[in-house]
Amino acid sequence: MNIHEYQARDLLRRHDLPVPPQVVASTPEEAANAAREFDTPVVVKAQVHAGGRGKAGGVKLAQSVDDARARAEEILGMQIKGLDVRRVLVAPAVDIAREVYVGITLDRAAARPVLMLCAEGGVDIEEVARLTPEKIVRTHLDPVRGLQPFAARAASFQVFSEGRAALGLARVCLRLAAAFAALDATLVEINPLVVTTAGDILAIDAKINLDDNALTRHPKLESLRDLDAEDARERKARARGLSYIHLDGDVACVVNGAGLAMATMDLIQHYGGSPANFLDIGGSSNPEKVTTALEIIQSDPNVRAILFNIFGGITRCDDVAQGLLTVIETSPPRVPLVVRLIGTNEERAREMLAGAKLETASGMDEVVQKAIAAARSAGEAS
Amino acid sequence: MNIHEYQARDLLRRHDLPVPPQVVASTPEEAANAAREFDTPVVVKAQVHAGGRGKAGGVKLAQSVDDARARAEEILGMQIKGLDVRRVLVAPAVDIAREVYVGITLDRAAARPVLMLCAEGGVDIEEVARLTPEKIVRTHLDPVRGLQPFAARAASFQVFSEGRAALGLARVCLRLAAAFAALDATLVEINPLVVTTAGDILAIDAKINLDDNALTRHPKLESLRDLDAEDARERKARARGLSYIHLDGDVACVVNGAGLAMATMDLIQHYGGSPANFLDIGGSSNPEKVTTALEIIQSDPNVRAILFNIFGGITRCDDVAQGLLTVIETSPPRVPLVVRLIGTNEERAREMLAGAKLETASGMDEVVQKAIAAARSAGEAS
Amino acid sequence: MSILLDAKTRVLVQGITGRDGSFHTQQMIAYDTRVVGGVTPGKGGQSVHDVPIFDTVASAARETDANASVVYVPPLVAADAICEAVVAGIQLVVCITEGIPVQDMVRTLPLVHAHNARLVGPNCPGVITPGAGKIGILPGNICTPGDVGVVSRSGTLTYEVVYELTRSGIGQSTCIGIGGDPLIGTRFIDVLQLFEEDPGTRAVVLIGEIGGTDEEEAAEFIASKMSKPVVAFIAGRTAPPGRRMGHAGAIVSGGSGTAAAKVEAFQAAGVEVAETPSGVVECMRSKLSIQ
Amino acid sequence: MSILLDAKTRVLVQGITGRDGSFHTQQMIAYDTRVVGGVTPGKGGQSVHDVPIFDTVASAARETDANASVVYVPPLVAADAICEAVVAGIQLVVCITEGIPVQDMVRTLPLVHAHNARLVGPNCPGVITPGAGKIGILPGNICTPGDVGVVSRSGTLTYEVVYELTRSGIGQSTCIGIGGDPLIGTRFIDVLQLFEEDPGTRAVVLIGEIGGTDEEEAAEFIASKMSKPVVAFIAGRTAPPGRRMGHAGAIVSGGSGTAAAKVEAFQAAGVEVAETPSGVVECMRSKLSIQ
Repeated sequence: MNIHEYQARDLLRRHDLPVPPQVVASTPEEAANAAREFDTPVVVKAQVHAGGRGKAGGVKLAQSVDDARARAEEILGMQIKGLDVRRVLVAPAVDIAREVYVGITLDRAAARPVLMLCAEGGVDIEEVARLTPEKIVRTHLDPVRGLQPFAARAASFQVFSEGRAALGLARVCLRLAAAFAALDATLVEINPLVVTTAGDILAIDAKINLDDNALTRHPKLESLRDLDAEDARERKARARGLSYIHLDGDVACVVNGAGLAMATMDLIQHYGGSPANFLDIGGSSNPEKVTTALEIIQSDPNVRAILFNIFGGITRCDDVAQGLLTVIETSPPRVPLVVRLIGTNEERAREMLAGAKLETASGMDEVVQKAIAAARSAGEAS
Repeated sequence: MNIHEYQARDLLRRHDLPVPPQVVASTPEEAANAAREFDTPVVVKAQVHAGGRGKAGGVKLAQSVDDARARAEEILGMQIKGLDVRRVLVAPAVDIAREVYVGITLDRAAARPVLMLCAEGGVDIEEVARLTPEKIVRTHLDPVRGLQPFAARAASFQVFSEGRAALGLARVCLRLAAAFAALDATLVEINPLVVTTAGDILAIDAKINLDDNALTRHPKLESLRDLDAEDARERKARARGLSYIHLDGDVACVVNGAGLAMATMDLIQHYGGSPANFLDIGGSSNPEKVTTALEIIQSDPNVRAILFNIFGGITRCDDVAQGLLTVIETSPPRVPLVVRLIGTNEERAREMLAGAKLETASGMDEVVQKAIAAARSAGEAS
Repeated sequence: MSILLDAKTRVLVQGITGRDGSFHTQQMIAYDTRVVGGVTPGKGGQSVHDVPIFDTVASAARETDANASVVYVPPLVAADAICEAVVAGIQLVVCITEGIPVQDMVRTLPLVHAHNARLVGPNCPGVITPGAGKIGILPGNICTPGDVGVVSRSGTLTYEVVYELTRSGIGQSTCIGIGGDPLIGTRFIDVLQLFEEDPGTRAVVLIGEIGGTDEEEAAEFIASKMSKPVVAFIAGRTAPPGRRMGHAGAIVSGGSGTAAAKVEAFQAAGVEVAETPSGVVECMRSKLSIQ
Repeated sequence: MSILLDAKTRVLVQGITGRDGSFHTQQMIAYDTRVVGGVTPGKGGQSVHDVPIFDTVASAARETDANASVVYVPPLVAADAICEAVVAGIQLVVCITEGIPVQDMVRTLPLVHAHNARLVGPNCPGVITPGAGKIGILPGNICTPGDVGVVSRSGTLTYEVVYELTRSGIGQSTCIGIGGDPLIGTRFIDVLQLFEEDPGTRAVVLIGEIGGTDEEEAAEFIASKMSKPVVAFIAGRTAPPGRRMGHAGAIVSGGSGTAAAKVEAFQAAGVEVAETPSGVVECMRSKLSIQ
């Protein structure tokens, strides 16, 4: 789960990291009030779930209260990478002497978290990792002990040769590691961490990703989810226990299992179609999930055909057929359906669907090709 | 550091252990008020740093408010193992169906903490360990991970065969292990942990020993120290950075180093004397420590002679001599002094003390024998 | 021949009284797997499908001589269940549970290694040796004994491929779902090594997906260490970056873990990559006929 | 010959700019010990007594090829300093610091073992090989080269015995203070094993004290594994039970760890136990003359 910068800053402050004060504003007037209160030049930053906000013009310095109001007005009207900016963060500007990158994430290959430091702050760390990996100081955390103080120091002295700054950075690393563990995060990042001209260390920008699998043991963190920032269909799917991701194509698919769902999307593209979504209805075969899946898919106006690719293992084909029949009876789909049900109770499912006006297919290639053809004719007809 | 039962119960409650409510009373009237408030039979328990309070009559059941007042009056007037009872704990009595022992302590030989469970509660666990060790279920904690849930369950199912009780006990073990780690304890113990007739699990008696070496990182715990319960001389010594323990003999000793101090005490006994104390003035050779040491020792009326056994390594003999000279000048000791200074700057020290009216010795046996003789003549003279 | 599991493997079911645990115990028994015991703390002494239940893995292992276990317990207690099994001396632990917090796995894997145990999963369908037994939820009826090993990060996509293999008359030595989580106990290279050493395996199907670099590792391993032919398939070519595609581990982040990079790695290693699931079967058929 | 340390040992001082670290660095150098570097985070690039200072043990070890270190840092950061040394590949770490929380040591010892390093201490005076060098705070002037090994849980009591040995013409191969804490890196049996294997050691003095069961372990080891004569002394016969006698580890608790039990264990193992410190020298003299 992604959270906003202002939420990440709040969490890091609670873990004793040096985060400057901030105000979150939804209107230009609130931003102006914040600037008045801080009584210093302020920075006004768009709060959206997207990187590259600076380049997109979503981060501005304001020298005065009026300036802050004007900058906030601009930013609150923007879209960044297609996302509406609903809030801005207002915080005092600081005099930066140096800035560095500090982050902790999971290193899958090493099966442990890794602390990453970079002597240049404000960078796109993934870009640095790709182009000049030698610029990143990487230190694996002990899988059980976490980040040990000596390891934090060793890393920090590779970034700052001056003692006070290096030891300050080491402290930040240790607290960040404590936050990483306590929050069950998959990423905690301060970018940049700055050393001010006065020699203080401050976390100027913060990013935290949380492990979705761990949210059940952190009920308070679940409330940080910005529902407005999410696709309404994806939100609804999650609430109903489905895994749905919206795409831009016109051939929708309903699949059981994530791997098969990805393979189905790929196959749609392989045969010249364009997938409208990723959708995994999961392992259990509750007929209601079929109903919900079709509702969500049909609320996407781009969709011109829907295919079902169900491999019955735990999922029973007859349950899926039952769901399909219910939908057809109560709210017939507005676009053609092509169905492939195979595996557990497949024959029974076939019998059940025999009377329904449904195109069926026996192979995966066939169901995809038929759905693409159906979408094409629907497109030509419209 | 030892703390009182009521303090231990408080700490364990804060670590989510099932501790019944309690009131600490210093007067019979406070105890009566507590009993009135609980409105059930109560137990009244002496709060002193001593085991075997029950056998000594320091734990009583009271059926009524008047009864509670009377029992508290009795107990508040008692001495247990030489310690004045200044406070009683008043808590609701519970209907006990079963009771067990639960404790976590450090297993030095294994270099890790060990969880100990015993199907009999209220026992003297050290006695059980000596006589019937097979009755104790011992489970080592992982040195880094602590007590793992499966290990707590495995131990608990060896004590309770019934599922609900065993799983409840496992939960208690896990929370107790969390408390052990968080408090830097060397012992946490619930004895007994009871299962009530209603099936609830309650911690009826609690004992915690804290690691003196870790108190600097738990400043709040330091405040739990009961200064009244300590020997005034030992308290003063600790405040001045000396390690002093009072004994009943008449030959006092001032030594640098714990091992040498013990060996000196032993040697006093070996030659027929009786040591008055353990005293380690430590490694540094601040002359002030000598002054403090002599003050503390002489406040013990039993002391009839004082010996110095200093092996100069880091400690410099001339510093100790300087301290001695200062004392002799400003407040001459009321008992004879025998001095042995050896090692670093020993010659210089000998010169310094040449003029002083002090008996000296060159060997450890000699200094001890001379001090015993001095104590004997002082005894005969008095 | 087979890897990991044969007809003698003695299996415990952790979480045997749960909905999934109970159902799949029945399925495993129906497939003639030797399910020797189950574990549900607090239900020791009872039984399910004639399988005796124990309170702890330690007591179950002692009484039944089990050497494998399968974990169906809820996600927040599953890592502890894995630890319990390996500490009790179980050599093969298959964890079906989906949704284990990844930091739990960070702490658990070193304990598994310290006990020289093998963990398959979590978030996997398990292991099946057709005709000999199965541990987990892979449907037995789609498999047939043979000499092609199958290893996959996925569940139903594996079934799809195995089903097509079986329909084409290509039997399997062992099929293994290694799991869709970012941290798993057994990786592609571990299984490839086992298949390479297994005299009963002649060729291998590897089904990868986006996220991580295990496929790249596998490609290198195949190029440098394997003599047997491998056919690969990678799911997720159309997955948008930065999104978790159902599996916790299936995510392209910061430009790494893309399907394109994995396909390229395999091709560079001389491994044929099928374009479609049915293409896997085609490729394998031609490999086997050439040999 | 000697154990643990010889004239070639290259020593780092962790906490070299502190009061104790700086003073004893000078003392070690004066005893011709090869002190090759010091570590104080934030003071890298400076020097003390002509010894170069580094910010980390890793960089110090890299630059100086040190193979031993001595720790003088404050108690709450000392366990981290030990970890830093062993992770950097230092083989012998001597920790002088007194007052380390015992749970820090619980977590630290497994890391020391995992790196196959040897930790002496904490809360110990260190190691001296007379005439070759010293690591720690043992006064060099009381020692003289010879063939009696000395191992002790104490500081000044060791000096007392060594001083008397030297005065009696009995030289020492190596003298080791293993430390007065309840958890220490090197125990009696470890040192006895080294002395048993050391051709330069002919007999051993062991100085124990109340608390724990390391002396009992040692008695068993001597009886079953040692050919060389051992003379023992136990301090604390007059210590009251339940009280910590200066050393964190010197406490009789629950009737275990008494001097009587330890004396008995040694006597049962055929080890002579001296009644007094000067008696140790007497016993040793007679052992050596018999041989």
